[in-house]
Amino acid sequence: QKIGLAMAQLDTFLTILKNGTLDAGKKAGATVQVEDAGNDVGKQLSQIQNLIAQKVDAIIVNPVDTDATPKITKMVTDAKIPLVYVNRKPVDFDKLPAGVAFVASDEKVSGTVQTQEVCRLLKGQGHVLVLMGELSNEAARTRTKDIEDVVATKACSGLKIVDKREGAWDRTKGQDITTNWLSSGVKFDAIIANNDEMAIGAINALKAGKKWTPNSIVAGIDATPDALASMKAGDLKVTVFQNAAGQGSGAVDAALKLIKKQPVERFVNVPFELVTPANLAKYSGKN
Amino acid sequence: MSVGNPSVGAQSMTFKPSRRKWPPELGIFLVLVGISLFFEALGWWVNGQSFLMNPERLQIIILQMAVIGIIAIGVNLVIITSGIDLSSGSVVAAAAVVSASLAQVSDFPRAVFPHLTDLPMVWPLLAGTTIGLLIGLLNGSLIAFTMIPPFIATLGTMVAARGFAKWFTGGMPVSMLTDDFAWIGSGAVPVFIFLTLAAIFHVVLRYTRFGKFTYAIGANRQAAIVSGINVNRHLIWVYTIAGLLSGIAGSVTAARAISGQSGMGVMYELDAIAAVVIGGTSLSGGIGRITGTLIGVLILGVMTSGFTFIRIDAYYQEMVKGAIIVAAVVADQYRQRNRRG
Amino acid sequence: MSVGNPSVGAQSMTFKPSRRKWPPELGIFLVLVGISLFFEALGWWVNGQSFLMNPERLQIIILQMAVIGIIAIGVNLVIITSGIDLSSGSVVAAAAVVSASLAQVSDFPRAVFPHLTDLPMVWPLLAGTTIGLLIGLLNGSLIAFTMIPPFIATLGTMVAARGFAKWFTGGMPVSMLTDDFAWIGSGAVPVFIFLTLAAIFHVVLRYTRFGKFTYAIGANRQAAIVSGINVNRHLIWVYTIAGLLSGIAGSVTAARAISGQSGMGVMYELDAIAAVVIGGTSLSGGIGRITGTLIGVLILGVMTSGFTFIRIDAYYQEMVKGAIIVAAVVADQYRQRNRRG
Amino acid sequence: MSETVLLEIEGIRKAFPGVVALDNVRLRLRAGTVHALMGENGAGKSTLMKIIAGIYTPDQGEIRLKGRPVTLRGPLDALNQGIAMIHQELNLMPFMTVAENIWIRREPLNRFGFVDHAALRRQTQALFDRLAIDLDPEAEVRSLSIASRQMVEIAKAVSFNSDVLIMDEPTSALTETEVGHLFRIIRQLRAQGKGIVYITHKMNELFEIADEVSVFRDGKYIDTRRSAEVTRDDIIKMMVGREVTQMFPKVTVPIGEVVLSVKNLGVEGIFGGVTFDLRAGEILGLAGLVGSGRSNVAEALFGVVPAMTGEIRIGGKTATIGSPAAAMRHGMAFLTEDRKDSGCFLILDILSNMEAAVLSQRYVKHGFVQQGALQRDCEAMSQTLRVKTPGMHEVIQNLSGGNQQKVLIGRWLLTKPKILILDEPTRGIDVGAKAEIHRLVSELAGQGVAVLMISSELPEVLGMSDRVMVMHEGRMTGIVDRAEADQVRIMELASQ
Ligand SMILES: Nc1ncnc2c1ncn2[C@@H]1O[C@H](COP(=O)(O)OP(=O)(O)OP(=O)(O)O)[C@@H](O)[C@H]1O
Ligand SMILES: Nc1ncnc2c1ncn2[C@@H]1O[C@H](COP(=O)(O)OP(=O)(O)OP(=O)(O)O)[C@@H](O)[C@H]1O
Ligand SMILES: [Mg+2]
Ligand SMILES: [Mg+2]
Repeated sequence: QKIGLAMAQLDTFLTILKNGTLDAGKKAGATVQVEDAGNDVGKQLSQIQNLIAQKVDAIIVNPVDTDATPKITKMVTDAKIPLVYVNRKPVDFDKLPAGVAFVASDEKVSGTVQTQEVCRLLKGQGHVLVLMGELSNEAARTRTKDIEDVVATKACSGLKIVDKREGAWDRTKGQDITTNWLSSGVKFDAIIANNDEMAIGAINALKAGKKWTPNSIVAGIDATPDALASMKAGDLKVTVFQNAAGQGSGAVDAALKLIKKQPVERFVNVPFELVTPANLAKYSGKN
Repeated sequence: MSVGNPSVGAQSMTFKPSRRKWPPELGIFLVLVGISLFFEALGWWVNGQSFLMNPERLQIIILQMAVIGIIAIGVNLVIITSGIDLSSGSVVAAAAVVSASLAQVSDFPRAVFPHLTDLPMVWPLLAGTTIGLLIGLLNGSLIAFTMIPPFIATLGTMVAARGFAKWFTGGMPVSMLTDDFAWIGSGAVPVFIFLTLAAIFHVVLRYTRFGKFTYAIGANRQAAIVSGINVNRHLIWVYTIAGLLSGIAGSVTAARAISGQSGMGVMYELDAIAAVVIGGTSLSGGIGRITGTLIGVLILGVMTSGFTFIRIDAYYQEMVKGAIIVAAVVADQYRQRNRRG
Repeated sequence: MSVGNPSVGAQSMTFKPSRRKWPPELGIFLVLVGISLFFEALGWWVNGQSFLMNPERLQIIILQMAVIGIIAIGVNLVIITSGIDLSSGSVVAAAAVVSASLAQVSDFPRAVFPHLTDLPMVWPLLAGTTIGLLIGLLNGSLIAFTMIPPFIATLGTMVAARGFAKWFTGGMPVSMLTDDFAWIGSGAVPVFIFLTLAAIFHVVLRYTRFGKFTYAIGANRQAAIVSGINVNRHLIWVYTIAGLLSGIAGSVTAARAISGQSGMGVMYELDAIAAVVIGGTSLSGGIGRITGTLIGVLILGVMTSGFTFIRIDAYYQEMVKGAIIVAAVVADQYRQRNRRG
Repeated sequence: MSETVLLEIEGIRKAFPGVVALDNVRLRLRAGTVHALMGENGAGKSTLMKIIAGIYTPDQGEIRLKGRPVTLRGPLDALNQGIAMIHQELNLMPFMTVAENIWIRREPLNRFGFVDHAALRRQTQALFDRLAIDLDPEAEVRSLSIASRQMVEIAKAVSFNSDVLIMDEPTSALTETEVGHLFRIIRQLRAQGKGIVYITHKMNELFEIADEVSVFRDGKYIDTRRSAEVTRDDIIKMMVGREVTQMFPKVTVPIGEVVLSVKNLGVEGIFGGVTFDLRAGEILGLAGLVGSGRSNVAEALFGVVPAMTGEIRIGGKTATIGSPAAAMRHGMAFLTEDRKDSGCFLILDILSNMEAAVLSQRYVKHGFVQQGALQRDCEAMSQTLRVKTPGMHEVIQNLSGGNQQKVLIGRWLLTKPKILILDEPTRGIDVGAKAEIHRLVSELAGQGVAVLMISSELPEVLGMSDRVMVMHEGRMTGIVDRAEADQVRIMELASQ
């Protein structure tokens, strides 16, 4: 079988997801053709159209824009090709026709468990800074919103968000923003980043600025190998494991079933898991 | 053969319209044909099927580039005046979010303008176009009146327009658009818009005074001024048109995706400039035609489809793409030099 | 336009620079001072503290721009020859991943080259620099020998080098780097590297034949050719140097982040070009100095730090940034015209 | 005259697409002589010189330097073999200083390998002293007038100290003072045994400085003579293949109403106090030394650099001229002196160059250009002006200098102006065509066009003008009637 995989982009996390897909494909004896849209909606639409013209047997889409999915759904189902969304929740999730599935973790969870853990570490009291992902990106918005929601809960009402900056998922940007914070004399007790890369950048900056103490709290999301290593070294305090490889293989499984016209749940959940130094060992090598 | 006729001396002026003139686009057209045939051959070999003899693919080749193509028309004008427009991609984003915000359906609870929903297609389209026009006007005015280099003026509006789009949407996508509006981006409509605009500006450049002045300004700005051309006014027009076309491209993008987002159109300016330059327009101004730009756009489109077709790995794809862009222009250059002798 | 000197005798064609000569960077320096004072004033008002009287902040202002600065030095040379280099950002990525791959610690199980770990700092640095040099050499050779416009040549390598970085890493970050290597990116080391390179190339441009050739080629290529300058060879040198500096910048980026990633350096080329042009270098060539570029880099740095300092909303930030870039160049232009008039 | 032959050219052929620029030409340059090269515009003079200077490679033929056959692999090679050239078009780096321009690639270095700016300055000053050129070595070239730039080119070429020195129309931008200057330099060089190839369209220069003269016609070698043994008419006959009788066919025409009236015109710091009336049918010459501000007056009248003081009245009504477009609405036309910077659209074809100005007025309907009529009229204009070209779609860059000038004249004649301002109209134009242009200008005056003509060639000014206005250092020093005007009177006013 030929499966088309349309990725929104290939950052560290999505690369792991993509690799999971390729591995699962290989095991099942299917060829997987990868397209990278570089975060461009228009480009992704074109790539999907190219895949349809190619007459692949199934298409797995990691949508750049979850709001553009009705169009994708229509295009692909019109061509009578099975479709699986992965990682990002399509806006038309509730209306997905038969022959279309969604494999992901529930994004609402990630920022929430992350912030709850920070809140626990701070005992519900303190100033936090937020490093946001690319503002035009869904995950950045959801995760930031999660943080705000948790801070609004009673248990964590002692937390205060002092400043939010766009670090665009990027380690160096996270590093520079943190250094700028330090030099501006902003008082804070924790930095919550929308992903691990920015969190590691923040840790680098704290160390370079001689503001690092073993008790400094920096939290990320993704549990990338770098993040796990950092946690192992006692630096990163919180991250959230999103089973990228699991999502990838789940997507392939769903696609293969759909090709064979077997029933597939509309939503295949691959849960988020909180990672702290306490349960770190369980995750090393997984992503 | 000698020029002039010694027997009539100074009176001699020999016109030789007999000398066969090939259109300057011939070279790059051959490159396009070459690339297509390359994929055709590889297609049979790798896939056992034809690359070109597939109507769906032919349509997608243009369709996926229609938005870039619409931008490239305006960018071509700008580059012919020896300017540059870096703001196109950001204008696409600004126009996309604004037009989408006026094209939302009324049963969507989180509309940007809850009182302006279910509008007929013309309003959002007009709004997007107007945003583009205004940013273009700003570009043109900055360049004409403050004399700062176009690169800086449009770099500034590039950053600012992207910021505007983010601010306008608060980073959220503007979704749930009317079918009426979505029609602009459906089927072959974007291709139709692109080709119509291309035809119009082809005529404008070749047969109107506006076109002649555009070339003159690019060839020698000082000489254009002394020849009585109102260079400032003309430049404002050119940048405004470029902005307007990017605005249309933005509306089309929103209609295609059925959503307006501040992250749309990133780096489109580079693709558009690449298409224009591949198409034979000189970055130092004064030279360039829409037909060339059309071919440049097609080369980029064929390349994109071709890569998917022969299933080249995404990791190699960019390396090959870079090489092809360079090779295409080198081949064209080589042909032209040979012809010149 | 013209300023004659009516008091000189009939035969004289003397040009008397009696007028006090200010360095051309004065204008943009005043703009820098203006922006700084603006943040200073706003700082007292919003934050109740000084913006400038903070050694940490002064350091980060340069530190965060050191990488851009290193690139900008080479880009400045290129632009003085009236060329352009779009590949810098991608070269940063390519150099970052390659140098990182040779700087991994041995106790990391998934090293790219398991047999080449724990190497002393010089090898990865050399590798990164060499990658930059090679891409630069490719740029220069394409431009010199195939005569394609620099825009296209470096656009091609921009796409290809990014592809190379992705292919090399398979999209994964290259992490766990030695402390030895990380030192290059720690503390003020990047600033030191930047300022040293700036000083070297300041001298090169002003006091060596190489520098004179660079200006000559940009000011009038034809004149340079008839003066017997080997323009092709010189251009190859200039692009190679630009690549090499981007390579160094890539190694520094990897060392700062203690990781090499294929997504590094995106759009750095634009920041570098912006710094160079803000610093007074003309995109049409022949004019520009390193001191100006330094100021251009500082303006961008002050802006970034200033925004965080006065905590301007992230959503407005870009709109303001775009406006400031344009205003800075307009202010400089205005001052220069006034002086001339 | 020495018998050592420095340079020998034999059977050179060079073809460009559609044009054979040189066909089997030869040339023989002796040491210690000035060898003039004459020929109509487009005869192939510059092409041959560029071949000798290593810029073009010939299709056929042989170059022998001091008897030894050489292949020149580029300008540097030619310079190293002792051949230097002053090009017809200026080739300077505008943003660099005079000294840097002259010594580029040969800058004096100190022991650390850095450019020694003090020595560079000294060395330039020494060169200027030797050549008696009064220019500041530290001045930026872009601040110099064209004439000064030409002197820089001359100094640069001399500084190579080469055996063969080629000068392609070095005096086309110079007035008599500098020409005299240049000739002193040339005589010095000749005395040192150098060989000089000298291209000019000015006959009197030929007899003043040249020892031998070779004539080309249409890319073919015609003959070489000792200049002492030929007359002006012989040369012209060889050049054009027929007799050219009247050099300056001044026709007296009835002078009409005042068309243009200028009072106290000025631009602060550049020129001022310019007052004159220009009548229909009149040709007003404008004379002066280089840098006297003549071109500035023309630029102010045409709105290129609008005047700051004074008043311009056109047809009796006060006119505000803020831009060339405004000037054109008043029926003015202006041929600039610098055809490369403000004249030609070098990369565009002849047609585009010719039509640029007239399109703001005619040949346009609803924005569309009436291509057929326009092209017909442009072709007719090229015929009248005897532009030598393979066709109207030839890129103007490929024309010889004089032919480019003709196209630009055509551009302005097409606009049918009421007031025609000409700045050095016959610069670089051959004798035959020059007479033709003079005839055309006289004819226009006869039709009631008012002409203001700037020229550095006194004979031209005297021959053509009804009155001559003279300027000196930005001031008007007098207006002389045709009857009283002679060389002496004008030079007096010009250096007053
Ligand atoms: N690069 C070129 N491409 C095509 N044709 C050219 C080129 N250079 C010169 N020509 C043609 O060659 C012929 C000779 O030109 P050349 O410049 O040598 O004339 P010239 O004798 O120097 O004339 P002038 O007195 O006007 O300077 C002309 O017809 C010109 O159009
Ligand atoms: N671009 C310029 N920048 C500065 N000074 C200039 C410039 N152009 C001309 N000048 C100066 O202005 C003065 C008047 O120049 P202008 O060209 O009007 O004189 P002109 O009498 O026409 O002489 P020419 O024969 O050189 O054209 C000269 O002293 C000249 O050096
Ligand atoms: Mg010539
Ligand atoms: Mg003049």
